[in-house]
Amino acid sequence: MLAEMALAALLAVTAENLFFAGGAGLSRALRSAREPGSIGVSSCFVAFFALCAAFAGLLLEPLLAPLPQARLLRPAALLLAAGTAYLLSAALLRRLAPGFFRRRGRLLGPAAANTAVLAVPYAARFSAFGAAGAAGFALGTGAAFWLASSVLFHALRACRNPDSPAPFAGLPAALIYIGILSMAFAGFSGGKVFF
Amino acid sequence: MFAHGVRLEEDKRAALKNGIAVLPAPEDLPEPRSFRAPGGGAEPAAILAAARTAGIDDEFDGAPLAARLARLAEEQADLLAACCFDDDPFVCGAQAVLREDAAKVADGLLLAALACGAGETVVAAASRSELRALRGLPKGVAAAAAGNRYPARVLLMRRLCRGGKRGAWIGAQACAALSDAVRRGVRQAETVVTASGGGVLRPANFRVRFGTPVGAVLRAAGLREGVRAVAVGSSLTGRTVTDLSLPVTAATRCVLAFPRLPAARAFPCVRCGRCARACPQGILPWLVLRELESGAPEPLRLFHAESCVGCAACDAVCPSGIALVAAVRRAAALKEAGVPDETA
Amino acid sequence: MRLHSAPAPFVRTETTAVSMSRAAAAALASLLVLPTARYGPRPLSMAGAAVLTCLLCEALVSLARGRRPVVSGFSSAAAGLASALLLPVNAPLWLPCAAGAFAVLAAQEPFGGPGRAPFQPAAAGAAFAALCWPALTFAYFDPSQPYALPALGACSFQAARSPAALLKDGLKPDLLPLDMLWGDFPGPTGGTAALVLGACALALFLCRAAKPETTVCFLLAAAAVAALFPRIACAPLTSVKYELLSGSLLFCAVFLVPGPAALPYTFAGRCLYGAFAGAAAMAFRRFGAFEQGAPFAVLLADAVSPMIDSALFRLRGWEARPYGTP
Amino acid sequence: MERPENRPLLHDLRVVSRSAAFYRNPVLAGALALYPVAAAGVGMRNAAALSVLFVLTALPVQAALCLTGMLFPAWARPAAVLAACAVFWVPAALAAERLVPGSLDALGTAACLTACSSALYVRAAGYAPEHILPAALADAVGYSLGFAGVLFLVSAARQLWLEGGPWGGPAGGGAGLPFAGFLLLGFLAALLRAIRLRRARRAEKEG
Repeated sequence: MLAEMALAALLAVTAENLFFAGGAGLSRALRSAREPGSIGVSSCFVAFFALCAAFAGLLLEPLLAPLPQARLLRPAALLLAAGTAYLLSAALLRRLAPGFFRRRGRLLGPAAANTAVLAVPYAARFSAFGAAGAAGFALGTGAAFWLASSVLFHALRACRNPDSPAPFAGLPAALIYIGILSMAFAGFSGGKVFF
Repeated sequence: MFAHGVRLEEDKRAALKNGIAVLPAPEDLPEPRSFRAPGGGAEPAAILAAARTAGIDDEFDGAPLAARLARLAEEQADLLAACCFDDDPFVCGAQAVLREDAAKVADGLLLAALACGAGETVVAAASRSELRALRGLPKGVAAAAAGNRYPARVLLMRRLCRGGKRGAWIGAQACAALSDAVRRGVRQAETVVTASGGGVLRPANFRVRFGTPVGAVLRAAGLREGVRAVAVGSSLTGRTVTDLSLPVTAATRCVLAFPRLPAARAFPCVRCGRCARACPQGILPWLVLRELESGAPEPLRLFHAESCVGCAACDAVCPSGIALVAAVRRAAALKEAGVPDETA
Repeated sequence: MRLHSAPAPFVRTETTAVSMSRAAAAALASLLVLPTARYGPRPLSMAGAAVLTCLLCEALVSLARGRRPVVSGFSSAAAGLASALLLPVNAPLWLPCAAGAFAVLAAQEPFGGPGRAPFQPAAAGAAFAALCWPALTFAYFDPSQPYALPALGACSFQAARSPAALLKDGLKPDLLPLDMLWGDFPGPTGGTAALVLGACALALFLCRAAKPETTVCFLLAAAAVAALFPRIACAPLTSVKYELLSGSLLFCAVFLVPGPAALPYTFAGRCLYGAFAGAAAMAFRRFGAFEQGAPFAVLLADAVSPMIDSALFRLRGWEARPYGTP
Repeated sequence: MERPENRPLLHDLRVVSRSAAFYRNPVLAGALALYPVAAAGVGMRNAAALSVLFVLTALPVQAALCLTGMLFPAWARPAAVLAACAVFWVPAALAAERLVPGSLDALGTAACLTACSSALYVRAAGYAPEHILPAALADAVGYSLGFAGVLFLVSAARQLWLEGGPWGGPAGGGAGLPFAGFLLLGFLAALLRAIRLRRARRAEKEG
């Protein structure tokens, strides 16, 4: 079980990296990269909500699958589940660690929104793998988010140097940077993103 | 392999070959007046007064010698070293002065040591072979070879001051001038200037009266066609002059003519780390530059920038032609002004 | 006589950024000798087209930025040469041009030109060609069959499987050791002649145009992975031989990995970077979609390079926390 | 431009939506909603379906958050946004499927991820609750148009690239991969930045 979890986590960081191979969640990673102090906390939140989303997907799938409009209802149900998870975790944090929530609570919502609908591919991917695989993949996604944010933090610095052309300095160069890095990940998958 | 400093290709042989030539002073310059010499066995105060009256300036930084000796006396310097070598691929005035009259240099050094209370004196020559050729060093004056890595002045002083000694440099010409002032009551009115560089026909050392135009020194050495820049002071830390009628001073040291201008274009850092290896002060110029280029430099990350001695070894060695000394100086200024006061 | 003002210093050491990139370009050009002797002028025309494209792109970008269209050193020429040398000699002429143009226009100029690019431009160009036109990038002609490789036009040839492709399928390449050393087998134009590549590496290291530690660590890591996890049923040393001498691994070790653009600043960092890139190249070969993984691995290592720097700076206390942060 | 004195609100709304669509484009200037453009922005059908999906989710979500956002404490608003997205995504998806049949299958995860894309979340949670309904709607229209514009541009360029360009050159198989989307977005963002810089320079010169 542990091996299954580790393998799924490794896949999430490398060949099936959602951020660079797939391009999902990069908006959030870019924002996180602009605040290097919050990368760790954001990554933990992403891992937590990815875990919630994966388990929500696994739990809801048997209920949704028989319905005629399952593919329409699935994302909506998962968004509601993510909203509930957000409310519960935010309420808990406000009660147990009010100081922490005041400082870092604003990162909780985007993390929940970003990872909510990832449960759709998770559920499709890990229905065979089971809970351990889903958990491993969620944790791997947290690690991948940390990696992506850290890489982008340094990339943003490289993209704003004294020689860079004014129209490219900052975000445009960062997007090209992401594109080139995405090419490296595409070398693993040959361009086939798993979802 | 991991020694600090940088090895620069030297071009001094031609200038040193014929000793020091005397350049006739322009007719409009007044003759220097002499004064009453305190003579041998003078007290420290009398030596300082003689240095002041003679108007002796150190050739390496142009600072008045008397003031420096007084400061060293206050700081209780342990060691005084005569700099009889030139940290420069072209300049060799100090070396020529030592070759001409080592005894006078040593005498001046001893007088200076007496004036500032330094117990240890060292004559530092360019190389071991230079030391072997020395004659007439008095007892109590040690000798040291500078080595071939720039900036040898900084590196050698660190070696001499091992064990926590406080040491200081004094120029060879300043030593000789002090000896003349104390023994013969002669004011400092001339200096030895090296005329060299790719734009000069006959590189040579000239004894030049203060106030002589820089152009006269160059004409005496013969000027090639197509000279585009003339520099004084040093080929590493000096400055260019565009007016050749500027007068020679104690700190002129050299007049270098170059047929080509140094490359003005700088490339981005290639991360070779040569600047860090060249720096005698242990500064990491590439790290300072990186921090400055980040847009929001953090003063606490500008390590040791304030200890820069401005030797420009990093500039000389940088393959990208980046003005690192300027960057480090900027960082030092930022560091001095930029650390926010948390208690405020 | 008109004298000019200029800032000190007026003397500098011999090695300059231009001389370093010139040495790299010269070493890359020397790799064209063997293929030209073997297959005629086609390699020259491919390299020439790529170099011209790169120089043109750089000049155009200069114009667009309102500057004089100058070519900075030899970096763009080197990027063009490397892009061409990573492709098969029978590839259409526009392919190295496309790879070179991508290298300059996408991987180099938006970031401020050569020396500022966070990725090796040539690696980006090669990866771009591999992803967009894999069939053309990995189609090698069979030197033992009749072929026609005109200098400019389309080639006619019989395709052969390269040793790297055979290794990918778990098959052992049937090659003589001498052929492997001289590069007489299907593969990228400049990536096969191991002896010439070794000589180039030596020349670059001796004239201080490249750092040896990155290359050495890259090769050691790749060799260690090849020995520990061989892809074919053979002795570890045989696996190392085939892995290192097939495809573009050696080429990337000599020309792409030690390029100054994205290297870490410290010796330890460069060793780590090299080792990471070597291990990643082997991972790409084993798990990746293509037979060549080194250019992708170099891109990945380039992205990790600032993180290696940051970690080492923290270890050495050079990256103090900003003032006032907890 | 002359400001119509008697209809200041309409003018302001136009300014808001134009700014949100162009100068503060959510994708090119804000780096929001990158995934749908990079991963699924290939071909006109995909672009049309994604645009419909986005507009039809964004407008009601923004309106709902504008009307009810202040009823929730600030910390609970993200949950309200997620719930609103869940509710309004289903009819939007139905409409997209009706207008472009088969689009949901073709878009796959991109369609699901549009349900609560970062652009939508940021505007709905941050802008809508604190503005009046017309402003919130104008903002939603603006950024939806901005998203759709970029999406159509990128999709058209990639389609052209896939087919080998207008001159019938070699087909570039990589154009369908996310990296091509990011590269095109980078160059488009640079173009937008260049226009903004030129505009700023001109304004500086005039004023």
